[in-house]
Amino acid sequence: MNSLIQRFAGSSSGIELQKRNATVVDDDGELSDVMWGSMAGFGSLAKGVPTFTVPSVPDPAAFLRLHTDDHADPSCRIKIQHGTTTLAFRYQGGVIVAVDSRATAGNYIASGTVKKVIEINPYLLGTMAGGAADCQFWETYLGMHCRLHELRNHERISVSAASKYLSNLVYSYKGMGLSMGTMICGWDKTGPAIFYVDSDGTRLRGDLFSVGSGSTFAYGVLDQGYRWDLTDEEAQELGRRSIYAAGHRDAFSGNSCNLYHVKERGWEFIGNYDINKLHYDGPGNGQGYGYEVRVEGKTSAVAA
Amino acid sequence: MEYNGGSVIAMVGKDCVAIASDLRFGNQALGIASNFQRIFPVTDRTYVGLAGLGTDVTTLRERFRYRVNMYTIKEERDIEPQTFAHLVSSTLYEHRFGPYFVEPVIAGLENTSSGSKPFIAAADLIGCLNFAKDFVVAGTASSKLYGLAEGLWEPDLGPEDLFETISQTLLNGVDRDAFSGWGAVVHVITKDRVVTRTLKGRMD
Amino acid sequence: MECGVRCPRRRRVRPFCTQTAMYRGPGFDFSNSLRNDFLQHKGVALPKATSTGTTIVGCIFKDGIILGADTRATEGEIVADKNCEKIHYIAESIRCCGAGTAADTEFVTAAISSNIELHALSTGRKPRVVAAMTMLKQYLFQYQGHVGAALVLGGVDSTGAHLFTVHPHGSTDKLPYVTMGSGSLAAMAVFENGWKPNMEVGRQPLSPALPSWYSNDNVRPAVQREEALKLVCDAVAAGIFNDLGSGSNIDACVITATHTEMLRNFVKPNERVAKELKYGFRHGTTAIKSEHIRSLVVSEEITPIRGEAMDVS
Amino acid sequence: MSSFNPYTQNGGTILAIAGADFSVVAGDTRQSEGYNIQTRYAPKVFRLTDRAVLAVNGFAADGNMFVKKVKQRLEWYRHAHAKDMPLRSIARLIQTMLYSRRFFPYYVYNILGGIEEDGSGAVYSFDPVGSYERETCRAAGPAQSLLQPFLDNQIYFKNQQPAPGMSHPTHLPLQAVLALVIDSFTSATERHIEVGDGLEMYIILGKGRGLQGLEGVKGVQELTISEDGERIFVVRRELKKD
Amino acid sequence: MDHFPTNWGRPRNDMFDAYGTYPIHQRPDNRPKDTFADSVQRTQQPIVTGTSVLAIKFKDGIMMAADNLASYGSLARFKDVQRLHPVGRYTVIGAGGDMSDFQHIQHILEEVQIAESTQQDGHELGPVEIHEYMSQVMYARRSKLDPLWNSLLIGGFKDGKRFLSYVDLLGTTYSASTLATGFGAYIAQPLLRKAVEGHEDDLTAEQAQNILEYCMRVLFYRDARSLDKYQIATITAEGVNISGSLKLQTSWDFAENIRGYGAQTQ
Amino acid sequence: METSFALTGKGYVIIAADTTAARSIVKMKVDEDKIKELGTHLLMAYSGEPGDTVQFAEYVERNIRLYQIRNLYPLRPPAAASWIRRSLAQSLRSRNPYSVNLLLGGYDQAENKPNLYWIDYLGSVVEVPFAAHGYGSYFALSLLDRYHDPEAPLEEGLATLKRCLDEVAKRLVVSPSKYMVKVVDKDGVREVEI
Repeated sequence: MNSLIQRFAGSSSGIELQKRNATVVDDDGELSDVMWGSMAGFGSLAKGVPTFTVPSVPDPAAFLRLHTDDHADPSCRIKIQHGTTTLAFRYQGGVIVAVDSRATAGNYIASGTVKKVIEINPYLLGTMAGGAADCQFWETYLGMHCRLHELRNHERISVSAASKYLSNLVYSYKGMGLSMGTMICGWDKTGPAIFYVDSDGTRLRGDLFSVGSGSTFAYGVLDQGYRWDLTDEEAQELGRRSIYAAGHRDAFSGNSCNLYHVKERGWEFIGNYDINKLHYDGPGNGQGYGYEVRVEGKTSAVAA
Repeated sequence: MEYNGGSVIAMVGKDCVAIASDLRFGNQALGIASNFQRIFPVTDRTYVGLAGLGTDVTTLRERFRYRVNMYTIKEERDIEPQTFAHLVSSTLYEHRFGPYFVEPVIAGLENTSSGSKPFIAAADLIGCLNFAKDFVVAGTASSKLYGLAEGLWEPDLGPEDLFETISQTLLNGVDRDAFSGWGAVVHVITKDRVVTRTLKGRMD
Repeated sequence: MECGVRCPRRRRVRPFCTQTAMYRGPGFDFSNSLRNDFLQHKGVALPKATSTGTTIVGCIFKDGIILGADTRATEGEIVADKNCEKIHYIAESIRCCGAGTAADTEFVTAAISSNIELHALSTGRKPRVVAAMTMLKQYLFQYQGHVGAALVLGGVDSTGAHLFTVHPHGSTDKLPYVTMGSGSLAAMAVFENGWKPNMEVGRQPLSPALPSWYSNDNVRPAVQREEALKLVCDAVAAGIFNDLGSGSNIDACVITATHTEMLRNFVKPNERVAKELKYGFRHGTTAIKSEHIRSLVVSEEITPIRGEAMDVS
Repeated sequence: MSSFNPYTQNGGTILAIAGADFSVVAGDTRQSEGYNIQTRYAPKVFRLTDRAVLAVNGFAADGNMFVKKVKQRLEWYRHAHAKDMPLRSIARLIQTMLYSRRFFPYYVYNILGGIEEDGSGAVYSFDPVGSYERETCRAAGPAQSLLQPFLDNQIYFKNQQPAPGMSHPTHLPLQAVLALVIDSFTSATERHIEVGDGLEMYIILGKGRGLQGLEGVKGVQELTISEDGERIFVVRRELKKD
Repeated sequence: MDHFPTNWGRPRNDMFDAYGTYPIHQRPDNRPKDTFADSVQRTQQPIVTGTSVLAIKFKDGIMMAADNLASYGSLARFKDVQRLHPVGRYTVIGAGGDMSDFQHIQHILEEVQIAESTQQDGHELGPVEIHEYMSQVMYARRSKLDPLWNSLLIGGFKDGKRFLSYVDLLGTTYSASTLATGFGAYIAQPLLRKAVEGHEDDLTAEQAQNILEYCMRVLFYRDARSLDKYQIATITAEGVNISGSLKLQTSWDFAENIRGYGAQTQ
Repeated sequence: METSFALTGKGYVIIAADTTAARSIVKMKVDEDKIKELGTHLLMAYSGEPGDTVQFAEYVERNIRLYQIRNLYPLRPPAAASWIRRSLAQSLRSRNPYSVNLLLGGYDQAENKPNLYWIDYLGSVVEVPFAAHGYGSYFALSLLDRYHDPEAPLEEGLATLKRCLDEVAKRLVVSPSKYMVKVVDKDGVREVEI
C-alpha cells in the first residue's frame, strides 16, 4: 500500500500525484524491462501500483472535469463509456449476479453488448457500474493480485480480502475522478459473500445490492421477490426479472441481461437474455415479462 | 428535446408518403409512458409529427388544429400539405425569441391537376422549412436516422416497400438512442387509404 | 425574507376556458421566453436551429449584378438540407442571399419583399435597392443582432446596379464585390484575385493552371457567356470545397436592367455516386403489433335523384 | 487555470467489420479543424502487423503519437519473442496504454481489427480511457451515430424478421462487407460535414484463405510483409470533397 | 458513488460540499503557497506574432512564402523579421505565431544540428527528420501544457524527394501539396489548392512564384496583420534559397468609386 | 420527500399521497391532505413547490365547479385533464409559473371506466394505467410493471399499493411515514385506510 502511505505522508491528492509523476517526462516514459515482455502495461507487480500521467496543471481533477463528458456541457468530447444496472444477491443456493449490457455516451447507445461481469478468477466475480475502463482495469489488476495471493499463501483469497484490496487501491485515487461501483461476489471458506466497493472508498458486506442508474428499478422488483430460501430457478428468474425491469424503465440500461450463479465450486454462467425477448416472450418461449404483454386483453373498464 | 425524448421521420415513395414516430414519453432517463402520440392527422391525407418537449407537442397540436379549422371554415376546402407547412413555419417563427421546443415533420399527398403528389417537409424549432425530395427526420435520434435513411432509402418505393424501409430506419435508429424507442407507429398514406401500423419495437 | 407588507404574488384567476387572443397582433410572441429560461436553468437544452454555414457572394459586372450561393444547410455538424435555396426574392430585379440562422434569413427577406411590394404599389415606381437595404438594416438594427441574418443584397434599379452586405446588427457595406458566411474568406480570395471593373472581357486567367475541381463539362453553355458568372461560380466553389459549412450545388442569379435570370442549381459538382447495393426489404421483415386501415374517399360521383316534379301550381 | 486547451477535434470517422476469416478496417482521409479542411489525405488506419490494423480517430496529434507508441511496443515484443504479438494481446496492451493516461486522457477512439490466433476475424473497440470489448462491427468518430445503426441493421440484421424457415447468416461474405463499407461512408459523407475526401479500407485475410471477394475490386494493393501468413490489403476510394 | 451516469468517469465537483462534512481529502487547501509557484512562466498566449506562412510543392521542389511582419497585438511592431529559417542544407522551416517561441525553436534546431554533425558519420538531417523531431517537441510541450505557440511549415528537398508538412502548438501534423498557416488557411489555401492540386509535377519555379505572389497579395488585402514585404524560400536539388525582401504591387483604385456604405451616392 | 402513487383497477382508481408538509429540514405537519376532490368522481394528487400546489389545486377545483354550475354536468376526466394541462402550460409562460406535479384520477360515468392521467409541471399529460411522482416513482414503476393488474379488485389493488409504500419505506433515504389514500369508483370518492 505504498500509494496509501505516500498519500498521507504528503498533502492533497492532486499535488501528490503530480509529484509521483514529476520525473516522468511523457506518459509511460519509464522504460522498464517489463515493456519488453508480455506483461502488457501492468508493470512489475512488485513495484506496486502502476503510475499514471497527470496533467501538469494546479488542479488535475478540474482539468479532467473540464475535458470529459458531462450532461451540462455537451461540448466536452471525450466521452467515456458508462456501464449501468447491476445487481447481486445472496440466498441459500449461493449468489446470483445479474447485469445489463448497455453502454451510453451522452444519449448515444455506444454498445449493447458490454460484458459487465468481470470474471476475476473461477471463484470471484466483479460487476461493473460507473466508468467502464476504471472497472475493467482495476478488476483485472485485482485478478492478478488474487493470483499472487494464491501463489504466496497457497490458498484462495477470501472475498473479503479481495474486496478490501480493491477498495484500498481505488481509495488512494479518491477525488481524482475514478468512478466505480462494483460488487465483488464469490464463495470462500465462509460461504457465499458479496461486497459492494466503490470509488468513494465505501466497502459494504451485504446480502443484496444493486448499483447503477437503473438500480432503483431493480430494487423495486428484487425486494418484493427476495427470500433467503429461494430455489435456484426462482433466484435466477428474480435476477432476470429485476434486470429486465431496470432495462425497461431506465433509458441508460437495457439491451441484454447476463446472468451468473456463484456456487461452492465457483461461478457458472447461466445465460445471456435479450431484454426485448424477455419483454415479449420471457426467457423461454412462455409468458413475456412486459406489462403490455402480461395484461393484453385485460381492461379496467366495467361492463355497464 | 432530450427531456421527454422522441423522434419522427417521414419518407417519400412512389405516389405515397410515410410518416413514423416512436412512442416513448420519458422524464429524462425515466420512461413514463409507451403510448405517447406525436403524429396527428391534419386532413385525410396530411399528417404532422411533432418531435420535442411533450407539453409543446400537445400545445402545438391544439394550436395547429385550431388554425387548420379556421382555414377550413374560411376557405371551405381542406388545407394542402404545402400550405400547412407554411402555417407551421409561421406559427413557430412567431415565437422566434421564445420558441416551442418542437421540430415538426409534415407528410401528405398534395392535390395537383395531375393527381396527387407526395409531399414532405420538416422545420426546425423556429420554423425554417426544409422541403426534401427523399426523407426528413427530427428528434433525439435525428443523426442516427439521417445515417440510416441515407443508406436505406431508395427512390420510387411502393407503399409496402416504403413501409418496410421507414420501419427499419426508425427501429434501428431509435435502438441506438437512449431517449427514443418503446415501440413505434407508422402511417403510410396513399391516394385511397391510410395504413397505420404499430411496430413491435424494442422495449428497453 | 422581505420586511413590512409583502406584495402577494399576483396571479389573475383566469376565466374559465379563455383562449389566448384568437387573432394575434403582428410581430413576435415572447410568451415562451420566460419559460424557456426556466427550462434551460433546469438543464433542458435548447435544440439547435438550422443555420446555413454558407458561402454567399455577389459582384457587380458591366450590365448589372450577379449573386451566388451554395445550397447546404447545417444543424451543427449534420447536413440538414442538401439543396436549400439561399437566394431570396425581394423584387423582380432585387434579390438577396442569406447566411446565418436559416429561419431568420427566410422570414426577414420575405417580410422585406412584401414591404417592398407595398412600397412599389403605393409609389407606383419600380422599387430601388437602397430602399430594400434601408428597410433591412433598420429591421435588423431594431433587433440588435438577435435576428441572425447576414445578407448580400443586390439588384438593378433606375439608378444603376447596387450591391450591399447587411450584417446581423444592421450595419451595411457597399462594395463592388462582396462575400458572406463561413466560406466568405475563401470566396473573397477568388474575388480579390479575379475581379476587375466592368468585367465582361479580358480578365486575367485566375491561375496558370486550370481549375481542378469542377470541369467545364458540368457547366451549361450559358456560363461561358459572361466571365463574371464564371467568377461568381469560382468564388462559391472555393467556399464549397474549402469550407465545411458550405457544400452541394451552386445557385446563381444574374440581374440586369431588363432581365433577371435565376439559375437554380447552375452547377452541380457534388452529385452522389450510385450506391454499391440496393437496399430493399422483403415484405414482412418488420414485426408489427397491430394494423389499422382507414379508407379514404377517392372520388365522389353525384347522381341527382330525380324526385317528383315540383309542384308549381 | 490555464487558458490553453490541449485538445482539439480533427473530424473523420472510422469503421471496422469482422467476417468469419477476415476483417475490414476503414477510415476516411479528411483531417479538419472547425470548418477548415486541414488536409484531404491524412491516414487514420495503420498497419501494425500482418494480422492487426489499428484505426484511430479524435485528436490527430494524440492519435498519431499513440500509434507510434503502440508500434514501438510491438517492435520490442518482436525482438523479445521473435514473433508478432497476437491480436488479443495487442488489445489488452492498448487498454493499459490508454488507461495509463486516465487522468490526462488521449482523446482518441481506437478500433483494432485483425485476425485472431484461431483464424477468426475480430474487431476490438476502445473508449478514450481504455475500456474495450470484442465485437463484429463498430463505427467510431463524429459520424458514428450515422454509421452504427446502419451496420446494426445490415450486419446484425437487427429488427429484421427472417423469412419463414430461414435464418440470417452470422457472417457476411467479404464482397458484401466491402460494398456496405463503401455505402456507409458515402452516406455519412452526404450528411456529416466532417466526413469526405477519401476512403481507405484495410482488408486482413486469414491464413490460407483465398482472395474470394477481392477479385474485381479496383485498385487493390497488397501490404503483406511475411510469407505464408495472414495477408493484408488496402483499397482506396474517392469520396465527395465538399 | 454518484449514481447519475453522465457524471461517471469524471471527478465530482467538490466546489460545494455535498455531505456537509470536510473529510481530509477535500479540506480546502490553506497552506502557504510556494511564492515562486506562480512565477514559472509558460506561454499561455502569444505576444509578438507573425501571421500566415504559405508553401506549395512544384516541379523541382518546395516553395514557401511569408511576410516580414511581427505584430504586437494590433501594432505592426517589427517590419523586418525573417520568418523563413533554413535548417541545414535541405530544409526550411517557416513559422507563424509567437516569434520568441520561434527563436527558441531555431535555437534548439541549431543544437540538434550541432549534435548531428559532431557525430561525423556523414549523415545529415533532412526535412523528414526535422519534421519528425519538431512534431515530437511540439507534442511533448503541449503534453506539459506549456506549448510553443507556433504553427510551423517544414519543407525540404533531399535525395530527390520533396517533403512538405505542418506541425502546430498542439502537435497536430499533416501534409498536403499546398499548406498555409493562420489566416492563410482560410484565404490563401483555396487559391493554392485550385492552382496546385494535380499540377505538382508540372508547375515551374516561375509559375510557383507567381502563385505565391498573388496569394500574398490577397493576404495583404484581407489580413489586417500582414505586410506587403515578404520573402520566398525555394528548396530544390540545388539547396535552399531564401530570397531577399520582396515588395508586393498592390492596387486600391476600386475604392475611388465607392461612396459611403449605404444610400449615399456622392 | 414528496411521493405520490396512483393505479387503476377494475372500475376504480386509487390515489395515494404522502401527508408531510416540510420546510427546509423540518416537518411542519404530518397529516396534510394533498389529494383534492375536484368533483364527485374526480381526484387530484398534487405535489411540488409549496404554495403553488394548494393555490393551483384550489384554482382548478373552483373552475371545475364553475363549469358544472354553468353547464349542469361535470367535466369528464379526459376533458378535465386536458383543461388542467392547458392551465399549467399557460401558467408556465407567465412570470410566476405553477410548479406542480399532478396525478389526476377519475371515474368516467359515461363509459364506466376509470381514467388516470400523469401530469407534470411543464404541462405534459399522458394517460397511464399506473403512475407515480417524486423519488418514489423510481422504485414503484418497475414494481407496478411487475405486479399491477388492470382487472384486480379493490383489495388486490390496495395490496399492490401497499407493496409500493413498503418498497419506498425500505429504500428511499427520506421516506414519508404516512400516506393518505383515496379511491374513486362508480360510487364516487372515498378515503380508505391502509
